[in-house]
Amino acid sequence: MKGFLRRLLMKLIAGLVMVWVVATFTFVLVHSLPGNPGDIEYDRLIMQGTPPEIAQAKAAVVAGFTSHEPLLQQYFGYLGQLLHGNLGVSISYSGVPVADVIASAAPWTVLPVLSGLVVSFIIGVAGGVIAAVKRSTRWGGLLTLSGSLMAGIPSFVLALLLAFLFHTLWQILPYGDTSDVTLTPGFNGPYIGSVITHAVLPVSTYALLTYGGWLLTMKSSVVSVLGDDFILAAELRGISPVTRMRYIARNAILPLFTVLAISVGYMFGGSVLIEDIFDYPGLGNLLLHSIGRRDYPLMGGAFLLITVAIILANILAELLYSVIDPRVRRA
Amino acid sequence: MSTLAAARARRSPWRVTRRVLLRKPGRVIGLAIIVFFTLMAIAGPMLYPGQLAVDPDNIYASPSGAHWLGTDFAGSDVLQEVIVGARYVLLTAAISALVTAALGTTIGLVAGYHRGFTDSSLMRVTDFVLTIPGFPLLVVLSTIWNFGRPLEMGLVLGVTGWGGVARAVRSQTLSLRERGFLEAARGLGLSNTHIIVRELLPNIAPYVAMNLLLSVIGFIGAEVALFFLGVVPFTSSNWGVMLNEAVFAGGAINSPQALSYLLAPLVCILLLTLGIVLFLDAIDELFNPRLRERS
Amino acid sequence: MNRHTWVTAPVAALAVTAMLAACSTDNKAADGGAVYTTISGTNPITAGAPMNPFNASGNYFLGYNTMQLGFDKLNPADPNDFFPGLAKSWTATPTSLTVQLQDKAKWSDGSDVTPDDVKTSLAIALTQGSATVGAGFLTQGLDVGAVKTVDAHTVEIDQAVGGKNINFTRLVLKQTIVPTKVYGSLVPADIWDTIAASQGSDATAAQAAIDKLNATGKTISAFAPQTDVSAGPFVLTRVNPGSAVLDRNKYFYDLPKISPKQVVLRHYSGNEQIWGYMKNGELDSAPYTSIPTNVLDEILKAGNKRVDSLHYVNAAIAFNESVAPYDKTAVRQALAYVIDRKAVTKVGEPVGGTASTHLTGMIEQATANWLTPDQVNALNPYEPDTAKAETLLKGVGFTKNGDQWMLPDGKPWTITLQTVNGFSDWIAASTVIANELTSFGIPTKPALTADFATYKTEMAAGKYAVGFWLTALGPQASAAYQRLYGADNGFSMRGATVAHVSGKGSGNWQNTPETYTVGGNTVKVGELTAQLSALAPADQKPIIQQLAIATNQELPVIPIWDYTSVQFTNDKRFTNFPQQGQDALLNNPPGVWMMQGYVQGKQ
Amino acid sequence: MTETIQQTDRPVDQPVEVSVSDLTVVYRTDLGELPAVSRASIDLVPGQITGLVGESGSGKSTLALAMLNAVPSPGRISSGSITVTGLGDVTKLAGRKLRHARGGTLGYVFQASQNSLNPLKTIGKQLLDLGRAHDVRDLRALVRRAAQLISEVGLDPDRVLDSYQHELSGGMRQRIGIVLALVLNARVLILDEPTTALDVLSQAAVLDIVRRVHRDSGLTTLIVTHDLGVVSEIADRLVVMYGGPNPEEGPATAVLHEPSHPYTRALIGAMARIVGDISAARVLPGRPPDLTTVPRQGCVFRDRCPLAMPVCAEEEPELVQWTPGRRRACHVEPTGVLS
Amino acid sequence: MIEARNITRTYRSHGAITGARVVPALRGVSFSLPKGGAVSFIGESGCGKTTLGKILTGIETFDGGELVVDGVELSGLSARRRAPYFRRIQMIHQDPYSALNPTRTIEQTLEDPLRMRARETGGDRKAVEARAAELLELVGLSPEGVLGKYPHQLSGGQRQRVVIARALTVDPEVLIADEAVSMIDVSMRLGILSLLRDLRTRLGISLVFITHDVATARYIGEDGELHVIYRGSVIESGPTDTIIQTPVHPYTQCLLSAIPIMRGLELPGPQRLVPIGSLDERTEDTGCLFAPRCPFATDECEVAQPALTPWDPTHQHACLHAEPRQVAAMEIALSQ
Repeated sequence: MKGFLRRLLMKLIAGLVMVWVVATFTFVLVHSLPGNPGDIEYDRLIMQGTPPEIAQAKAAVVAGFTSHEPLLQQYFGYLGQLLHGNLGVSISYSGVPVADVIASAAPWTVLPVLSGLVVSFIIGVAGGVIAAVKRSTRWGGLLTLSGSLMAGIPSFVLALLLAFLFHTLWQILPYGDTSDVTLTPGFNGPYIGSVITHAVLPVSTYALLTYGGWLLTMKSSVVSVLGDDFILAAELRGISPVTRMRYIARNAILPLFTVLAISVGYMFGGSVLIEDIFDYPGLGNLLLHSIGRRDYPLMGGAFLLITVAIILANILAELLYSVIDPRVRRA
Repeated sequence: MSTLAAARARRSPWRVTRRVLLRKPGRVIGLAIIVFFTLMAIAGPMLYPGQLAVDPDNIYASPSGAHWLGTDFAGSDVLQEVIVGARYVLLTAAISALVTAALGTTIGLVAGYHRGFTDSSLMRVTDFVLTIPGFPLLVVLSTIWNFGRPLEMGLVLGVTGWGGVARAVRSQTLSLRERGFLEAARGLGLSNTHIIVRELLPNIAPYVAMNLLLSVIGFIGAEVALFFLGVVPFTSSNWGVMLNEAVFAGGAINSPQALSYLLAPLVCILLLTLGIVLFLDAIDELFNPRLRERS
Repeated sequence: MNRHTWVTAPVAALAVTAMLAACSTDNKAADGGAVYTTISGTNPITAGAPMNPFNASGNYFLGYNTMQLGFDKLNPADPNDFFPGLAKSWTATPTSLTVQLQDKAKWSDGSDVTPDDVKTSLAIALTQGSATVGAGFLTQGLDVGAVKTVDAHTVEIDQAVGGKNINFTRLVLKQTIVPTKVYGSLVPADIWDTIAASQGSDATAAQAAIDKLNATGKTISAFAPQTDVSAGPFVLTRVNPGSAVLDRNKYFYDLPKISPKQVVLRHYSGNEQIWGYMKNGELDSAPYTSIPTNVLDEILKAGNKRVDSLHYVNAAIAFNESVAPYDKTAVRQALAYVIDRKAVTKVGEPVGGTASTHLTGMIEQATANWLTPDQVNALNPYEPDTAKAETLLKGVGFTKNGDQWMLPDGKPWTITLQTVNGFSDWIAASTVIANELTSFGIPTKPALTADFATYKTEMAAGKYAVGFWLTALGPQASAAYQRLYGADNGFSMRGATVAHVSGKGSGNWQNTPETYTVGGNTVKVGELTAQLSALAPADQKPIIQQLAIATNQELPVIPIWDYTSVQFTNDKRFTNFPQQGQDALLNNPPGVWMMQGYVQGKQ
Repeated sequence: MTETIQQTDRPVDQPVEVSVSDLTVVYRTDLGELPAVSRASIDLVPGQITGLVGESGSGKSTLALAMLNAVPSPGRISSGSITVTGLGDVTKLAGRKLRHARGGTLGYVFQASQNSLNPLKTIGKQLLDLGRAHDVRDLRALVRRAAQLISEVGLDPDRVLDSYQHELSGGMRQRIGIVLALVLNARVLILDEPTTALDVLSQAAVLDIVRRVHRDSGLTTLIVTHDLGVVSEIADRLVVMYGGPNPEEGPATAVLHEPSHPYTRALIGAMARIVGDISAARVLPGRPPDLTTVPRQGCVFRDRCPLAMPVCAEEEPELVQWTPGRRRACHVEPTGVLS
Repeated sequence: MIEARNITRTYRSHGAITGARVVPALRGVSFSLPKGGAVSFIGESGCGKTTLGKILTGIETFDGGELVVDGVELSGLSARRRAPYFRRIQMIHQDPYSALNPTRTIEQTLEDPLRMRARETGGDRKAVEARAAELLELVGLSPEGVLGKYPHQLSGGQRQRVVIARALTVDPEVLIADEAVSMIDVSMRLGILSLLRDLRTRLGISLVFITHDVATARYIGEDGELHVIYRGSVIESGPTDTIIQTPVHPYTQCLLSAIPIMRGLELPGPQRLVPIGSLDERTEDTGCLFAPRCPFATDECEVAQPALTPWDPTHQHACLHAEPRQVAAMEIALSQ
């Protein structure tokens, strides 16, 4: 237990260092963007048909939220705020704290991503086991091929295909939006049902995106465990097939925790495209919004949060690993 | 001495390749698809030099004899556009794959071979590259630098995408490092360059090749996605631009008229992915002499 | 127990709970009646943004829950022509405006709308960037000096000392009126002293005051009210990620006219979603979106009715005249002859665009309004005519080498036509223009800038020689000519005189000459344009005519198409929509239609 | 022959616990099905330790697995039978019956002692899995029995049952392997290369344990190894395998003292020993045959045989008894081999 | 040729709980290897004998003691200056499967170091090819049959011969064989061993033979020295035959007792000895290291670690209760 905590602490410190590096990187990145939020706001309003004088006044307010301090001062200010868990205030949201904006968007990314991950994990792992056990048959081959293909297909191609097939062609699933607008949000059946049906396409996209990774990793892992002597030994001791399958699954699943971390990162990265296509008001969309409006603090915050999610996923994966693997746990 | 082993030793690499390829029909299909698109990328722009003809009176025409895949928003032929657009997509993917291979292999090899401080500092950099979410980074970068041209796009994708290869190469190098033949080579006094280039590299080549083909798929996805999202300005039409136009300007999701314009590039990407995936199987066996011999 | 189940079960439970928690838990449903579904053309729903009209991403909806004293009819002849809003009527003097509030004007909590609310609102307006203007050439400041309560329903708004702004009435009427009880606490008690100081002659004190106002403005725009208190026909009940729901305000002053029980404004992130809604017949009306013809067919098939109205914007090709050969009038004219504007429009804006015919720098409708028929007939329409273009080019020393035009210095002439990423109509149009110019013998390549922010920055830095540009902004001719002969062309108002700058960093990227010679007369475009903004419409006419004719001859820009506002209405659930021709109404959101007695539920 | 050597031959009427007869196991390869074991016949006698010796590729491990009807894919038993007292023909068993036979009647100790245990479970939990798989009602009794066995093999039961595989040394793991094979009261113990991965002290300890439990529990034991030394240390009978069929079998001491087959003799001659004349050791030429190189016709050993005759290339020698309790398959006369 | 004095090597393992743990792998090992001579080290796995091999070939460093090669003390030299000395000492690995690069043919494997050698001595391409063939013949392989092949096409014995040939490319003076035959098929082992013996007699190459199998050590270096290592220190050393016939240290006696008896050919030694328990690294280092397992241990064994003391002029041991015992097997005379 002491070793576990110690390891956890080390991981967290390494994670914090990474957060600092990423925060600095983000800061530099974001401040090298051309254009300023005031101009953008002005042109946005003009294109909406707002009269120039009103547009100019409004743009001036937005521009008022931009900092004109020297970069280095801004950087230390930013780091200081970060230490207090403060991500600054948004420009395009006229001074609303970035943390609040992100907090309202995060569930729409985190939950579909997690649900997708859980679904793909179950299907992918099960598929991987089948593909490994039946690897010399046609079905096993096809299953493996499906995994490779899914792992290869670009996320937006998948999203578009799903949208086209299920929405445009067969018209069985809604596309865009998070729920049916006519329903009142809350703990009521129709609304929850609506949220779920609206989540089907994005969640399926997330799920299909990582399905291949799980399947391929699980397959190769199961194949290698199947070749492990202790499985044959268990068979020769007359251990029942179900127990043997549990032995295989538990041993084979270990390497998947590295994939888990990668998947989370990949999915959060992919959320930009998927949320754009399915019009989900999550972090990816927020990032695009902030880039379009040159909302530096928001952009930095969203980017940082996505990165922190990846770092956390990495830490979590390693911890899970050490919980499951006694060789690490008792080391 | 087994006569069988001797017979195998006499086989030329070409015959081995052919044998490996022909073992599963999928591999041949995969190779055919890759060759097909490569030819398209090389010859496409020559087939249709200059700008594609526009025809304001024939916008979003349905597939017909004159236009096999219909026309786009300006009345240009979709088939021609797909063919011309292939070069950009493949050239960029090839460049980024090269950059990734060079960077990833070098960094992974050096880190794994030298260990110690070199290793840990290189691996911190690699961790960083792997942690930064790739696609959002590209989106942000695209507003700073208009990397629309193939070389630039390839460089950007390659420079942000080498982490996975470096890590794979490093772990492979670390495990090879413990193998007797490397200790022997060092014991014989062979130079580090010799050891890395002659002894390590050939053993790592299969991993690099596999990773590379996989990353090519990823790169195609990423570049097309950037155009699809419309964050990268383009100098000429390509598959991503077509998708963007089809969805956001052509209403292909809502109107069947622009459908062929949407599906043409989509199907191309799918086919190419399928081709590479099918072919990967053969690469694995080709580069791995033991796998080849076993069956 | 299977290993997977214990992992998944909590996660799934967590997912559902958190997804629900992420949404508002308000359970109040509409109490029957028809629901009016539409989208807000100016405010897509922004999840997480406050219900605050002063927030740049705020969820506020003009004409529904957000009220003004009046609603602009966009009448080019009379800028002060407004539909009544919270103001039942008003009388203007050159220095003040007296507003009679609606008798029954009430907030959605049942309290009266008072002159004090107007006073608070105008004070807030002055913190929202308005106070910093005045330095700007283009904008006429909302220079409110004092707000006086005359009686419970009458309020007098005075201009600052010495102010004689002809747009004063219109600016005041357009301000958003918010309740003092919600926003009052954010406004410092001494705000009017600060306002007075900001308008004073002491420059240091004025600047300090302006800084103070800006600080207040920032607090206000970041403010997130708990609930919506509206004086409009609707009040915002909740904002979902995908929609905003507004219920009828039972205290609205003209309640009988409001037919829908509820308005649902749907979210969108791109045009294609709005098309989707319309194609499914989900919207009762939809404001203007750019639409391709194939989608238009689908939308009409779904039972939507197309209603066109004027849109005061034009898409044009602009030049940087400091770059040869675009400094030559003949060159620009030649290009105008080569570009087939009708063909370009057909590809670029097949539905929402009308090819420009008279090239005056204003939209066609405005040209017809301001110019006499004779003058209109005398304008050069630049019908596509490559022969004329060739003559013009040869006249200024261009030569043709085979298929390729050579510059007077003998080098080949090529054009990079700059457009902006994401502006699909410009991009589509640029491919056609490039095709036309290339086949004429000027190899042309469209080039894209990453986004509009960069485009503006780079254009102002003089990086593009030829590029797309929006012109003819707003119904007033002054705004249209400000776009051509204003800050982008180096002209700025310094007190009463007009100054002109050029060169790097000056913001002047058009670099036209300061004067044109038209029919032997010298036309000082910058000065004339500056005069427009201070003149009553009737007095503007001769100046506009001069500018129009000069622009038609010199072509600082080549207008390609006028945008048309193509709106859709659907009478499945509601009838009595404004019809084609009712531009004044159509230019306002459906909430204003309803206030004027339009839009009735079907029985 | 000298009198110092005990003749521990099996009387004809002695009962047989396991009888492998005419067993052929084939592997499917690109070149068709190739035999890994061809027409092998071995009898295991209760109370005896039988040693099965052969080089890699001789098919000895395949034979051991076949006794549990567990030939791994792509191999299969193509003909022959393996009859075990109380179970019948193992090759005909399937499903639950087969599973209960494995571990129940037939205890198997795995080749790679390092890896025969699930790395993620404690030994105790694996013991319980084993008990449940065999429908043991009284799991407490099973644990008691295991604890007793663990003490018998010289380990601390409390510590071992609570340990993971990685916390035990190679020798300890192999002893656990033996315990798990015997805990369900198996009558037949099959040890496949039980000491290959162990160093000399652990090997001695494990062999000692095998000898002891074999005697104490009255087992029928088969020990499969490539190391002649291991066999000669503990086996009562010796079966030599080479490229499929076995060239020679008989009482261990007799076979070692007086090998009747050129292969056995060469194998003994190629041993480095700590006594005797070093210069008498003789290198065995050639390399052991594998699936693809094993000759289809004639004597399998003829390419490496110093005594090969023309007939060896044409006719496969039959396995015949030449003296009571000893069988051999060779065209050369037994006396010719020793001289 | 090689003179090792008091070589020590300590590893630091980074335990998560206890922090760094110091694990001594070698605790002062001394020996000398004359030109053309043979030295064997025997011991259980984990006793430090592999570390010793790696130190002797320069793959591992040592942290105490002196290593003298050809009269030059190496620990004072820079890595670059040390290299030529270490090149005279070549290692034959335990695992012939991993000791050869699977992607290179035997020809390439042999010619790389030969070419490097040729650059130094001025040989040409022909000489390199000729030498490669010569070396293969020397190790008993036919060049035509082997040169063009990849390692996976060869048997374990053939590979090990190639490994030996590769070591010979740089004309070494010493070969270190670390369990060189333990992974090779029984019938092929003797071939490799006799090849190594041959190299000693024909080329005058010295041998360091590291094994847990006393019999192979005897075959290779009957006339050489035998050192028995227990947990990093030599506890008995002397002429190979002497140690086998009259071991005086209980551990050596245990090792010899553990060798299986070839019944029918041999009789067990009358005083076979079995150690108590198994090797446990975690026991305290005070006193005799073998004491916890020693059947003859007394209280005084727990106090101090006995030093290596002579039994007779050629034979040394580190035990307070040294006593010769007849533990090795005895041969039965064949009756013919």
